[in-house]
Amino acid sequence: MSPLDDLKTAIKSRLGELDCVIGWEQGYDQLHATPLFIRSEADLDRLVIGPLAVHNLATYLPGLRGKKVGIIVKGCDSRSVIQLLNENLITRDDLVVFGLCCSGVVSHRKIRAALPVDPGFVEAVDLSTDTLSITASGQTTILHMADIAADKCQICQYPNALIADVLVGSPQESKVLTTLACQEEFEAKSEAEKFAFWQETMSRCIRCYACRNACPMCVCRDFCISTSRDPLWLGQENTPGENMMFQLIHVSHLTGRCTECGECERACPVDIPLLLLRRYMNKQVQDVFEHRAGTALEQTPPLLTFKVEEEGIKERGW
Amino acid sequence: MNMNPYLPEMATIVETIQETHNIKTFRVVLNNEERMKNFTFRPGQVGQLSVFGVGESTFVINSSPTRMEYLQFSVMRVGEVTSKLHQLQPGDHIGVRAPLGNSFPIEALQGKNIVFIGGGIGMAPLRTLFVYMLDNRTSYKNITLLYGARSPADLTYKAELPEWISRKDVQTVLTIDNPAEGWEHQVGLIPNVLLDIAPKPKDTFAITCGPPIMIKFTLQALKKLGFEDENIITTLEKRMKCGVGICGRCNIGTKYVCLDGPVFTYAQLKELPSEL
Amino acid sequence: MKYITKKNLLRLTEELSSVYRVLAPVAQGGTVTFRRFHPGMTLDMHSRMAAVSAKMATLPQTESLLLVQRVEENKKPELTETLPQGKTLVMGARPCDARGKLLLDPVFITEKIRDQHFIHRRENSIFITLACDQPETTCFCHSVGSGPADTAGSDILLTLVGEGYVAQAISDQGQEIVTHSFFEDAQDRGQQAQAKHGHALELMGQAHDYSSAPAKILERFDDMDFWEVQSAKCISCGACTYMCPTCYCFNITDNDLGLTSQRIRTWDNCMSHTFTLEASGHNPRPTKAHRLKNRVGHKFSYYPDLYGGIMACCGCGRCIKQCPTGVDIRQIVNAAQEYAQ
Amino acid sequence: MRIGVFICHCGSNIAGTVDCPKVAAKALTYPDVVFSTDTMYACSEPGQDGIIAAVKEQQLDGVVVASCTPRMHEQTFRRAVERAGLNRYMFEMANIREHVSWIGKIMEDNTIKAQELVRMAVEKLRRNRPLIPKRFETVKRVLVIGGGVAGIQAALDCADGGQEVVLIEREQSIGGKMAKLDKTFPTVDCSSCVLGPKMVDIAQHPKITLYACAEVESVGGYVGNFHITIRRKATYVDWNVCNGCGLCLEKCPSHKHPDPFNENLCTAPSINIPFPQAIPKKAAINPQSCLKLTQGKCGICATVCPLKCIDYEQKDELVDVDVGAVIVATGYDLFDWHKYPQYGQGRYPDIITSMQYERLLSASGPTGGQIKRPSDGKEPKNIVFIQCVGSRDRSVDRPYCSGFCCMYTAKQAILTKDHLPDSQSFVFYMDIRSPGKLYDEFTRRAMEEYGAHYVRGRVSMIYPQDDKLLVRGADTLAGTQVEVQADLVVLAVGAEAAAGAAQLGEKLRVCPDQYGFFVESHPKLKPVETNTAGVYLAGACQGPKDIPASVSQGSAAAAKVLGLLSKKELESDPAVARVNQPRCVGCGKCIQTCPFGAIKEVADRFGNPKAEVIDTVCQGCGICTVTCPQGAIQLEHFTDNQILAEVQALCPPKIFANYE
Amino acid sequence: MSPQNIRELRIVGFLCNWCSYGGADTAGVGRFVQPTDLRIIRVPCSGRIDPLFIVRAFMNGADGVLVSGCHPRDCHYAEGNFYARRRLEMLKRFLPITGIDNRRFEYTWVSASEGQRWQHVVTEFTRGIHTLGPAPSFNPVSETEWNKLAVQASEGQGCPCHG
Repeated sequence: MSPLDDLKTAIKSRLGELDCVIGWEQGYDQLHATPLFIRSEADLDRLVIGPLAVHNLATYLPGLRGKKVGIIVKGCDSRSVIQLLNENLITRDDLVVFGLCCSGVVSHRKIRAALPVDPGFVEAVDLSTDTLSITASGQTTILHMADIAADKCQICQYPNALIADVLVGSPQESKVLTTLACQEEFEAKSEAEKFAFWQETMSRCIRCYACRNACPMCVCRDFCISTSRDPLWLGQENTPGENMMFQLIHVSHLTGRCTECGECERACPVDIPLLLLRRYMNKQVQDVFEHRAGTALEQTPPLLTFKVEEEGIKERGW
Repeated sequence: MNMNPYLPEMATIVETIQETHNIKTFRVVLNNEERMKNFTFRPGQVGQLSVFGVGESTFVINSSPTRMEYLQFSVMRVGEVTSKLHQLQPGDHIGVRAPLGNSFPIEALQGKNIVFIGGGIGMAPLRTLFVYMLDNRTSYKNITLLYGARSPADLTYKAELPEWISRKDVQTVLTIDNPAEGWEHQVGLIPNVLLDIAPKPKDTFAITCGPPIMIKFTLQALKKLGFEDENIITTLEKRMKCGVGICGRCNIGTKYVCLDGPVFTYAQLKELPSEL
Repeated sequence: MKYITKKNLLRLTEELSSVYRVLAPVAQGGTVTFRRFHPGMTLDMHSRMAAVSAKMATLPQTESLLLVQRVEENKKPELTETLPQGKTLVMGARPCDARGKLLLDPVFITEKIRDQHFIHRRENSIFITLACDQPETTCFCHSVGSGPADTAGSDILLTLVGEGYVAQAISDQGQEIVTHSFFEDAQDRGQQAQAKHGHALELMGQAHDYSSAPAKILERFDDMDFWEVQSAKCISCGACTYMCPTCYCFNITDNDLGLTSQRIRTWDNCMSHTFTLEASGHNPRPTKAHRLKNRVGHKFSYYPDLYGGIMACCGCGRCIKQCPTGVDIRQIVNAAQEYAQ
Repeated sequence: MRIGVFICHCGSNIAGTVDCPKVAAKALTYPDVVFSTDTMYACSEPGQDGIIAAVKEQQLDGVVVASCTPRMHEQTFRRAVERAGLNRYMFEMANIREHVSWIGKIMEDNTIKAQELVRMAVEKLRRNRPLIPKRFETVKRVLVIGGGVAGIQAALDCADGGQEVVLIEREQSIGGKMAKLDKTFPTVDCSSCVLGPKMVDIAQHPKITLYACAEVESVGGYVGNFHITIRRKATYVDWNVCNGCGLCLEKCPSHKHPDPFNENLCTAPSINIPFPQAIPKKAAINPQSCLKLTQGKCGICATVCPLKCIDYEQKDELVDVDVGAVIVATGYDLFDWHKYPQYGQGRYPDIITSMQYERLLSASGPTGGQIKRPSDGKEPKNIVFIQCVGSRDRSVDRPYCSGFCCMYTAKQAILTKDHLPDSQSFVFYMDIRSPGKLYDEFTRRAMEEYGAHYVRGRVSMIYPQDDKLLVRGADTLAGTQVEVQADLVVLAVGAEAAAGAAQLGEKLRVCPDQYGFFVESHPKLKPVETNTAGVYLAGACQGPKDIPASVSQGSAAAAKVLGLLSKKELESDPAVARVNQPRCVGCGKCIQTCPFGAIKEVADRFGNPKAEVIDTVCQGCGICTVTCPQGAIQLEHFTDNQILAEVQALCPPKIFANYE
Repeated sequence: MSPQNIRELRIVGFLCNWCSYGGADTAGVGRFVQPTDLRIIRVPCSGRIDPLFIVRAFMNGADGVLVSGCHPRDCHYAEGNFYARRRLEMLKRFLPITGIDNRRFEYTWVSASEGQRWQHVVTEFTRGIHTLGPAPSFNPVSETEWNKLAVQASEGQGCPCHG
């Protein structure tokens, strides 16, 4: 039996006790998946998994608090689930986790860059183990999974769900721990270059808050301080400065909590590389506190605790 | 109106009255004397008051078009704008965008019996029509005012109540929810007192405004008394921004409260989708 | 019919940018958006439909409504109306952008209310539109009364033929522009353009009939179960509304800068909880199901009810394509239309 | 809103380098400011009256005073605006003295800075709202920590004032340093005769509970309602039964442990009562030296005890008490002179400290009041006193004056002459500091009547010569080198912060200063208060003090406590955190970070978890406000919007007429 | 707001009430002359200082931000500065990726008695900020700069991962 069949069997056996199980189905074209809320066995037929099932479904969990739900998670998504549990934002007893052993998902941006025409014109998609063949505007292009895998997958440390009531598929190996070339390249730029980069990048931000709402850790959602008047942190005017301020609020609130699932960047309709900020902050958290969010139950986010003597912090003398 | 609909007129607060612990009444005049002299509105219309740097909020003009020395607004302190408004004093400047919205059908009401049923701050929109009718008393038949609040301290327009009560040409009934020392009027919830008064539905319009729960039971009481849906009139409140039917907040289906309201008959409300 | 080469179109755009505030599709960081064009920039008319529509030409994301300055001597606040200035030209809009613009007219310009800011922009903007060669999987403009070569709302319609464009002047202002020496006679390229238009429409296939949508959606109004299922995967962000050429809901906020304060109008997002949140804490649209109902209802029921059956949608498909979770408004309307008890 | 601004000249303190009228004129252009003036002394009575008058005449609903630091006069002005009928939180201060006029030299810059600070205060005030304190009851009981003379005095005064007192003492007996002294200056009366009756009063007072051998384990709660846990250390003797007969002391075979009460000049039995007048007079076993406890054999004391109160199995015991106020009187330690190489670092037994010398002088001391030098028990003839050992010396990080060494050295010189009429005292000193009642007369008597030879200068070297010590130093008055052949050298060691003060300070949230002494709330106006409400200081824990000063401060602290507890209810500071419940998502992050346990989880009417602040427990630090990502918990008077308004006043955003 | 003195840069200080604000007072009482650029915002505790206040100051054009609290272990509220240390350290480390020079931000500990230390800190920090000069504004301040930005953007000297 394929992992998908295993998964369907597992879900079928638990569906009765659950309000719904969150998975994926094919979206508006063959290239795109979309979240699927499985409420009946008929819905279950539409379930898909695989490299096109990009969404981190943990995003939905805080909103479903109080209901008993099932969720299908990839390795990276499972970190979000753990982090939400650690922060007391969801209840373990109300949750059934169907874990996947994931071999990576695609980056739609990379696909777009790799195709000769816009993927909006897609006509057919053929998926094999390590290639994706896409026909668009009559031209067929064969893409290698390694070239179009999401950045996070290229350095994935947790391909297998870290928390699962049911784990399907055969466990995958972690990638060698490394940093992304583009991240390094960006960090190596001068301060002035980075400043200019964010200025111009934030000038195309439309503050739609897709990054925020797609983020599984952004649980304030309806009461985000970016749209409130009390407290009034952010003006509604769409200037690069206020847009950047919003991103800095986002990063600040995610310090030590970000599981680097990349949903913010994926959700951004104008392709702002938000993960440059997130990854950098996560690296600092890792360096100072040796903390990686959502990798173990019972972790305390580093900003919610302290040590009298901080080994990781060097006091600057005056 | 061929002018910028978002441009408030500058106005000056001439008097404030602390009605209850969280309701304050403001009397304002437009700074432009000419405009003030020519200003007209119909009972039930609303105005947007601006505290610059804070924002705008919508309030019914609760003075009567028959008395145009000032425009009167009563403000309950609930949010940012109303809190700032409460800090203002006579002499302070605010912006006014008025009149906005529809109004009570004063022509259709002529020659009818009128029952006003107001609860708490819901007295504000009734006051404008009530005073208007007092000033045009001969055009209307019997007028009854039933006004209730949680306690005597929660009654607004206390300065005017004695006059209203003493007038022979209107029946004024006051009620509070629970007995209080020195209270000489009715005690009981508004819908119950309404059933006691039992106004006759024939040729009578009921005009009601108040908190949602009171409205709900008042409507039931009116139905019990035999009032037609078309003869029950109420006013709605919604969050508004533009006040001119564009910004997309206050609509219930196709109806924009700021434009098509705030005055609706119960019959009209029943037609609307239930999104209050 | 006129013809202009790609190279000349860029030169024309550069020239126009000294007279107009030109908005043009520009590639940046892997995406294409409409941005203010300055000489030295390159146009990206074709690689893909701009992620954000050209709505900002007539309804910018942020605009100043008024400034209030306190005069030092008497502290009286003095109002300054900040009406827009100058003219705008949109280069490389798509027919859906141009049509979207038209759909705002009956809202902002009525007998009673005339939105001066909108009117100024509306009267001082020119749309040079590019006809679409081929529909994307998310396009459905032909189902809402438009099409890949719709001229409605455009001043000039460009059609890519060879290494240039056939330019069809629609309005007088368009006519004036095509008299520029960069334009040559189209000759038989005119027919080629026509053929392309027909082909593009053909590729779109059967149009969907939305005529029953207004009534059917209203029927579902109180069926919250329906809307909860439809909105389950929505994450309540504003991508769809901000991308949409026809979404016009806005917010008005004051910025307190001490002696000066500014009242600004910004795009707002009806999918956000705070949109209808009242000061008392009451919210008439408390859940995303309520809000999605209003959004879909507005486009496919309330608006057509108010304005003669026209859907408040231009079928550009941006909301589908850019939705982080792939919410498909076509599916939702279909579901309401096909709803069986 | 109508704001009035008052710019204080503070005489020339501010006006000297700030153009106050200009600042006042500028303030009139700020939003909501309707009245602005400059004033000579805002804090003076006419100054305050001017503020009150302006509030009334101008119908102000907020006041900004630009003057000195709010740490000085915020309370003063808050009371003034309260008298004018405003809420005390509708007031802001701009610090244009300490932060402007006193640190900047250029008038123009200072004036601009003052204007901006006023602007900032105005913007903050515009977002203030009236806050009403909540009332709560107090526990009518006082904890006094430390049973030295200051603690004894404080305890007795509190008890006499009608409050219950719990007095805890780390050592086996109360009495502190004073109990070890022979005589006191300047009256030369017997120390234990003065102190003894007070100690007895402690033991007998019906309102005082004494725990000796006890320390503070933990502190919870807040002013009026502290929860204290006391650790009573095991004494291995049941003190409820022991009557202090002393039989066990006599029979104890283990006598080798140095006697700390006698400054280690002699040894003490392993079961001991430190001195005859000890309160409580109970025996206790030293677990370090007791043979039974260290080696498991012996047990003689248990056999001989007629009351059978020895209990080798005794454990530390924790006692919980609730108190309304705490007086800290933990005293001081003596400087460890071994840090100085020139005094031999312990190689020469005849170099002793002044406290050891006290014990030699004392009739109840190891020598029965005979001055005998430690090396050979001979009576010394030439005695050298060296002052400022560990005082006024940067090289050992003790730049302060310990205050009492000059006086006790004079006293010891006088007593020496009394004990040994043939002796000669030499005193090496830096300056004589004797600014107390009858103090200077006393030092003069030592020199003039008792013939003590005072040498102004420091000792550079001491080395042995035969059975004597050669003391070499400078006489800076004569400008010569001096050498004295001494039989005994007495070092007048200074005072330093008591060991363990830092740990206690952490528990009580009382800050130590750079030398480890506890910091008072204000050096002049609040000398016994601390920055933690309900915690007071008495005696040398706040800084070196002699006996009269310690006793005064003990009484002063007691008076403060009596004043505090005389009120039936206390008001809680309303500047505490407040939860905006609809915004709260119930994640509990604030609960996790609150250092005071002041936030609890409650359910709203839909059963959703929400945070709620316990007003009286909240101390107003604001950690929670920063923790809460949705800004649902705001520290009143320091809300995000208030601080952001200040930031914005300093860094005004640019206005765009056009955003396209 | 008054036109900004050319000789001065905009430096914002966040000081806890109990230690550092007192230290600054002590420096004043001691007449320890300091540069006048710094404007101090008083907060109850360094634990009240949201790193976002500092970010906000920078986004609004501050040239430097200095935070000071009680020395570790000396917090009036027992733990506030321990939390502050973590938060502020993360901000300090994070700033470089945003292109804001993190030498413009410092946090330190000054007690109420350390007037001289405060003078030293202020003097050194101010000197440092003057060396760095005025901070660039995130929002373009003129039409020309907006234009430059747009052209720059279209040239796509963008992110390495996205071309």
